[in-house]
Amino acid sequence: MKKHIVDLKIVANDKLGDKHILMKLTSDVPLPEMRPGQFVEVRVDHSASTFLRRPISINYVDKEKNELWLLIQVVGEGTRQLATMEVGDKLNLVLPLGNGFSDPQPQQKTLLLIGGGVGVAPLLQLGNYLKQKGFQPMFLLGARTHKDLLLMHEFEKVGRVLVTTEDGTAGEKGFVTNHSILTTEKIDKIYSCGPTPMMKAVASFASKSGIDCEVSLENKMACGLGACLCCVTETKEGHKCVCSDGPVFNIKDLTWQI
Amino acid sequence: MKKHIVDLKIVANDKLGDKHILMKLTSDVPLPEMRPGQFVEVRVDHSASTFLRRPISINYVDKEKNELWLLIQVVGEGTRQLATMEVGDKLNLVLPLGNGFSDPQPQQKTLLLIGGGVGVAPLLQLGNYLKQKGFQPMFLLGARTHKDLLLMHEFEKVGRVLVTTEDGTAGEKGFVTNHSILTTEKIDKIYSCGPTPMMKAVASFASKSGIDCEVSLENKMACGLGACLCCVTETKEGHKCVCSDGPVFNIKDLTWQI
Amino acid sequence: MADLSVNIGGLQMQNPVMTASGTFGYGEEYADFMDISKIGGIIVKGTTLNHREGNPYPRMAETPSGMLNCVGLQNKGVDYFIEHIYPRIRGIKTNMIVNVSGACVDDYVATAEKINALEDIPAIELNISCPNVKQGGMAFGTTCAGAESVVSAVRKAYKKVLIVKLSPNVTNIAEIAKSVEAAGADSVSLINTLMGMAIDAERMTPVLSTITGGLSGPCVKPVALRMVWQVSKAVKIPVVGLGGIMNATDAIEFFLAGASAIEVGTANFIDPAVTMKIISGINDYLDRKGFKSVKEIVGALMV
Amino acid sequence: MADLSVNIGGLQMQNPVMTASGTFGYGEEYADFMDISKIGGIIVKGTTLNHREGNPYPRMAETPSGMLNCVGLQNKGVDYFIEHIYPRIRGIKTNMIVNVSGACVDDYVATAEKINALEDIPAIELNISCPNVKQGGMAFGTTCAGAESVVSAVRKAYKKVLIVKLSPNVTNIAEIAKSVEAAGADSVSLINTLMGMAIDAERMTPVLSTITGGLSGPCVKPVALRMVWQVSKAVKIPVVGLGGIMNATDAIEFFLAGASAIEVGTANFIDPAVTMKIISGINDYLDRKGFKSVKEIVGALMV
Repeated sequence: MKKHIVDLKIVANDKLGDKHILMKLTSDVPLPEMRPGQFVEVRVDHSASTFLRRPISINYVDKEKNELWLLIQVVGEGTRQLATMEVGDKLNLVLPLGNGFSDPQPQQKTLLLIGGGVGVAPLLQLGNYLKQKGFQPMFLLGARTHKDLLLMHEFEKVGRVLVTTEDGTAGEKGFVTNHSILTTEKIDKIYSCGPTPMMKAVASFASKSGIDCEVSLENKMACGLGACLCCVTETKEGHKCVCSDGPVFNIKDLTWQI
Repeated sequence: MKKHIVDLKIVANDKLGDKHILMKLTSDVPLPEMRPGQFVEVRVDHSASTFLRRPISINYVDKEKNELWLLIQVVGEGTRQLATMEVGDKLNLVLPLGNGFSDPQPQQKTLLLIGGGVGVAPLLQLGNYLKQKGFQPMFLLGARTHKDLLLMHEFEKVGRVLVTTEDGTAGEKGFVTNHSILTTEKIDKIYSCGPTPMMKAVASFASKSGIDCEVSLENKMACGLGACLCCVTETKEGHKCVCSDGPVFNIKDLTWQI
Repeated sequence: MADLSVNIGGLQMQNPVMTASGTFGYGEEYADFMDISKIGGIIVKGTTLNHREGNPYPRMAETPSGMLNCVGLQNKGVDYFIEHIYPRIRGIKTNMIVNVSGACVDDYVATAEKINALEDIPAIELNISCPNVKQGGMAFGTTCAGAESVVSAVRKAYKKVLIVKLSPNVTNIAEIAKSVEAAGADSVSLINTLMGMAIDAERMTPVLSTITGGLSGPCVKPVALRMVWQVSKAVKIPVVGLGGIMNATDAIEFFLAGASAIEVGTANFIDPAVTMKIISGINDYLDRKGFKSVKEIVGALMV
Repeated sequence: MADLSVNIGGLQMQNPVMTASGTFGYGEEYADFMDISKIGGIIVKGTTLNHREGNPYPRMAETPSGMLNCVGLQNKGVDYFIEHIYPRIRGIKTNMIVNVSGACVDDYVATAEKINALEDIPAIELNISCPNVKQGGMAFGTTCAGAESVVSAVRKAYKKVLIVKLSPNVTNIAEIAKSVEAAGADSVSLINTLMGMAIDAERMTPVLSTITGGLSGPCVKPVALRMVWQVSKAVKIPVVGLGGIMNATDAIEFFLAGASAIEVGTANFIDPAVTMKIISGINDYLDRKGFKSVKEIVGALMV
């Protein structure tokens, strides 16, 4: 998919709770094709301590409104600066980057999209994509507490949403891997994005149950294009770039001890 | 005079033409005492390429409104960033810095304040100060063209204002040192601030005419406190710091070839 | 339109802007953003005799106005390059230059010999300054004797344009440059990365898997300019300058300091098309100042 | 409230935060902003045997995340210091340390001898690394023999705490540090400034009157951390770390790398009261992490 350097206009930049923002961007020309699971590299201006671009996964692409949504966790000065940007401001992005999630096989009917924290971001775009392809994606979203659940209303528009919270304030109490769905239903494919410990637990369950499973990794990146080789992860074929060979990997290609 | 580190609130940040801004700042507590000719060191936030503070001369202090005025020429990224600041934003300053202009001797009746470009800034504060002291300060302001004359209405409130423009679009045509006032009136003391070539021409006239003359210098500074010795100028007593021994020097102490 | 062409020790270039090894992949990664054949030269990533997996993750740390890396010359080896990569990139209509690294003199020589046989590779950049490999690398670049030994050996085996990339982690880079010149190099490029370190105070650990790494970006530009200035006065061969060049003004500073050409590295990460802007910006500067050729401003600093 | 006290080769300090020579004047310049006696140590500006006018203006250039300077040890000489400045500052209730520089060994020795007689000056920092003077300065700091010669000579003449400030412009700073330790230094401080250069592309001239100058600020922190890490493993005497420390987190990184104390330099220009924030920030970190003393995190980097 052809990569572009674009200046997009901010049409919304809303705080979700105190740790996240949902930024919606548009352009006068149609946005380029983007696959679910791909990401963008954002240039952060006016931040003295932010030198490199920030990789942000694509949360949703609204074709009708020609909007790109970015769900961003505010962690450092770079993302804090992004949180201060206003409607009408321009944001410079390189996109689309990475491989994205792969389509399910025709026989893979029951698809479970497991997300945790800000890792739920790419699953919204993926869910919409799968739905358009005629699948019925199911979401399993985990959080520490109900307040930390992000964009629930958006996920509910797309498919069935299951929830776990560590404190039991929403859905089933515990981690995503404790959810009853994993034992009550036969799952054909799992797509997962979230904290590494969560994804490893999911991967462990999937491999033990013989379920096809893709995970979206997040490593510190420089170029985002597979040129600098900074963001590598261990695979059975050696070091691979998370930015260009990933961010999505099938767990059978990784060397995780699970 | 005690120095302070203060966060001041912007109450106005107006563009004057396309190259200058007039920023008005205030505080919940009374502003510290500041002498005319002193300056402040401004911390520029959200500018990736601005590392050091920027020295800005004190344009005016409005005691009633508890306002500090800064007349700033927009030259680099630092001052460009200052130009984008909005009413209500906070600006961090170290102030007051430097020695300031000295009071005239009682017998010095005719005082001429000669400014050029953004160098007119400290002369407004000086003129007001002298007026309060019972003197009748006269301003001689030079610019390339009438559009470049700054804060004329403010100067006119304080005293008689003479003008020269290089293109003759306002006042007498030519440089400040060509103005007829210098030959028609007996001047007792000259205070000057502006481009170095202008100040040297003024100093040359003053020394030839035996007129007491103070100039306000502008060198690149780091600390602004006389600690780093970066901003020195040649004096008859060797290198002196423009930030702490100046910025105001009597021309008899300088080693200018005039 | 000024004349931007330069000649680096026999290597003719349409313009003096190259991309630094390890920051531009094999060029293809950036082909979506511009016509990469418009770049004066593309120095592809560090190539060694044998396959190298490089260092473990994390390999990168962001620092004030720069970054540290410890990739450690990950590459599939020169034979793989010749068989699989060279055929893909040989058609790119500009100077495709291979950066060559090794753990010992024989490795350098063997690798250079193999690349000497590739007709569409007009030059190599000999990396005697990689701070991220245990053996070799920087070891050769930090003593005159070490530099001389590897460069003269490679010189015998390699018949085309030989550019030697110098380490800034030395007391006297001009002396090293002179040894390299005496050993037969056609040009020197500098600076490679400054050896640095980043620490995570919260986790009380180094950020990089190898503890130390190589510093690049605008933060090193003042050191790079100083070294280009020192080296260009010490040697007669052309100097290729790099170190924190982000825009045309930075590039011009390196020409004035004595560089005959420049390399753009870390800047490619922030703006993938920055080389095009730098090339046009250099032309604008020359036109505005009334220079007919970029050669006129090489070492033209008025002191 | 953690124990912030440290002992640097016999110099007892209430906390490990000092101000770097040439960035804090004689302390008085900053007295309006804080109680400067709360600083662990104040290293006053470089003092030489005779009066020095220093270098011409311009002496400073802003660079990405840092600055270059070429002040060139402007000072009125040690006798003037003893007669006019010492009486003013001797009463400041913290460690007042004099930074000593010279053009030859005899100058260093003569200056150190005079300061040895000042009862309220408990230590000197021997500057063998100034990049901005023609003779001496860095020349002594870039070879083991040069460093050894000046330090052993001064050691004979100076009986109190002798801290030696090292140059980063060397191939192997650990070797220099070992020579300095062998010559009898009580501590080493590092890094002094990196030699750099800035150019005005429009005017086609160097920005600094001396063409090259010393680079400081956050841009050099990765290099400084790396060198503190290397030196602290090579010597037994305590290491004082400096180089781009802007806040408490930076300071803690230096402790973890092996520094027993730190110096704050360029940061004083951006926030004149930054030392107070750094001291309290170090305490907050230690309390939060459950350390009783700052000594517990010196060299505590987990690798």
